[in-house]
Amino acid sequence: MVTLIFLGKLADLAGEDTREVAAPLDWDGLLALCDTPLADEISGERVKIALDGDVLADKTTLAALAGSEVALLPPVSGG
Amino acid sequence: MVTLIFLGKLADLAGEDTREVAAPLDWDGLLALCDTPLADEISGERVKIALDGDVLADKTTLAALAGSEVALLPPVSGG
Amino acid sequence: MAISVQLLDTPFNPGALVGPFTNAHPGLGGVCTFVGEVRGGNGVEALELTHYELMTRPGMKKLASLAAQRFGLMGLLMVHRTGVMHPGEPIVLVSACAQHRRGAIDAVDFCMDHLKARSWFWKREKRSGAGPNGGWHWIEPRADDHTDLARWQ
Amino acid sequence: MAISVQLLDTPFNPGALVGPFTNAHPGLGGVCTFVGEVRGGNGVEALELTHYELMTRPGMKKLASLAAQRFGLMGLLMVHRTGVMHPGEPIVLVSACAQHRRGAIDAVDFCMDHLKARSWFWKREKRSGAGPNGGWHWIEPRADDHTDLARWQ
Repeated sequence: MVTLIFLGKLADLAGEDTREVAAPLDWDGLLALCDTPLADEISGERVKIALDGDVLADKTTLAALAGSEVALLPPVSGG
Repeated sequence: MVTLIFLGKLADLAGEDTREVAAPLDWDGLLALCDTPLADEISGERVKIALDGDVLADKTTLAALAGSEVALLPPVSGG
Repeated sequence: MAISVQLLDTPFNPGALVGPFTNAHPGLGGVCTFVGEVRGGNGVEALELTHYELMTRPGMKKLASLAAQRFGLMGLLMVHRTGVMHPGEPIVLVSACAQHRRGAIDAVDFCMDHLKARSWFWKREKRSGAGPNGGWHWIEPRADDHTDLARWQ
Repeated sequence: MAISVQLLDTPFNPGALVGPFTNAHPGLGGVCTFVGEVRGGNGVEALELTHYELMTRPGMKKLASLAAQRFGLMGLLMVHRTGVMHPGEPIVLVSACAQHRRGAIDAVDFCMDHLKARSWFWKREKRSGAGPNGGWHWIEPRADDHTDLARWQ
């Protein structure tokens, strides 16, 4: 399994903080798992993706294997 | 009388912190009251003079009347 | 050089942390401390900070090391709250000690700018009232935070 | 807006001043505090700060008002020691609170630069040892202090 972590307002959109999904998981697979508003948000340039704690330079190259954690990171809130 | 106040290292040179001198007191009168090393130091551009708490823009215009306080201010020490 | 990074989910007392931190660095020339608190006003009743443990703590440690090195610090203390807070409660504390004031003050400034614009925290506030103005709202990033950050590049 | 300026000839505890100062300003966004201490090392045994009462206190008050206005502060606390101090003792404390961090941090930076380069304090230190290296020595101004000051003009 791969663990998805939804941070900030993405958790509201997803309706949950985490979700376990089947491994392996790539970018198209991730979008296919999300309903339209969430997929649109994740596709936006302000959302970053981290694989096991490292931000991907290009999130469309996502390739998560079993046991890994994929975090969906909206812009941080600042002051 | 006029009160002279020697601050910082000028107090060491003067051998005292304050001195009461006859009023009125002008720039030449002040220099005449001081021995050579002290007069040289006071004449230097880094020493400022305050009359009753106000720094004189041009210390050679000093004109202190009876009851006033003349402070001799070497450069402040900083950090 | 002692670096301490703390993520806390309960209230903290800045004075109780800064005193021992200062005393632990004999020979210092200056200590600069910034404490940010939850602002009241505008009907704000509470603030919630969420974070991503796997990235937040390593990110803060990296920032602290970077600042300690860049500003030649003797010590750096960085504390951040998470969870639900109320107006007046401290959210963040950065305290830096150094031989000279410039390093201590600049380090605090640098750390705060980076914590605000670069750290993995998400903030929402609960506002009083009914309707769309009341309840919980996510806080969007401010342009100022990125301008502040650019000063260090 | 509360401004407090204190000239003290006995030791003070920064934490005991900053806690009540912070609590006196509910609704603040941030508090920045700098504390300068007598540095040890280089055989320094003591530091003596003399001042000129007639000018020092009014000068500090003027500086405090200027900073409060320039940086939109909610409160400013400025404390300076005079007399003989030993390594580790606080010499100066500036604490500023404001709605936003930028004002609080910049105000502390501004006040420290001006206190160092523009205030009516004279400093001498007592160094250990015999001969011309030991005993009391007046501290001359540092070029850095004037460079720091120029940033605000």
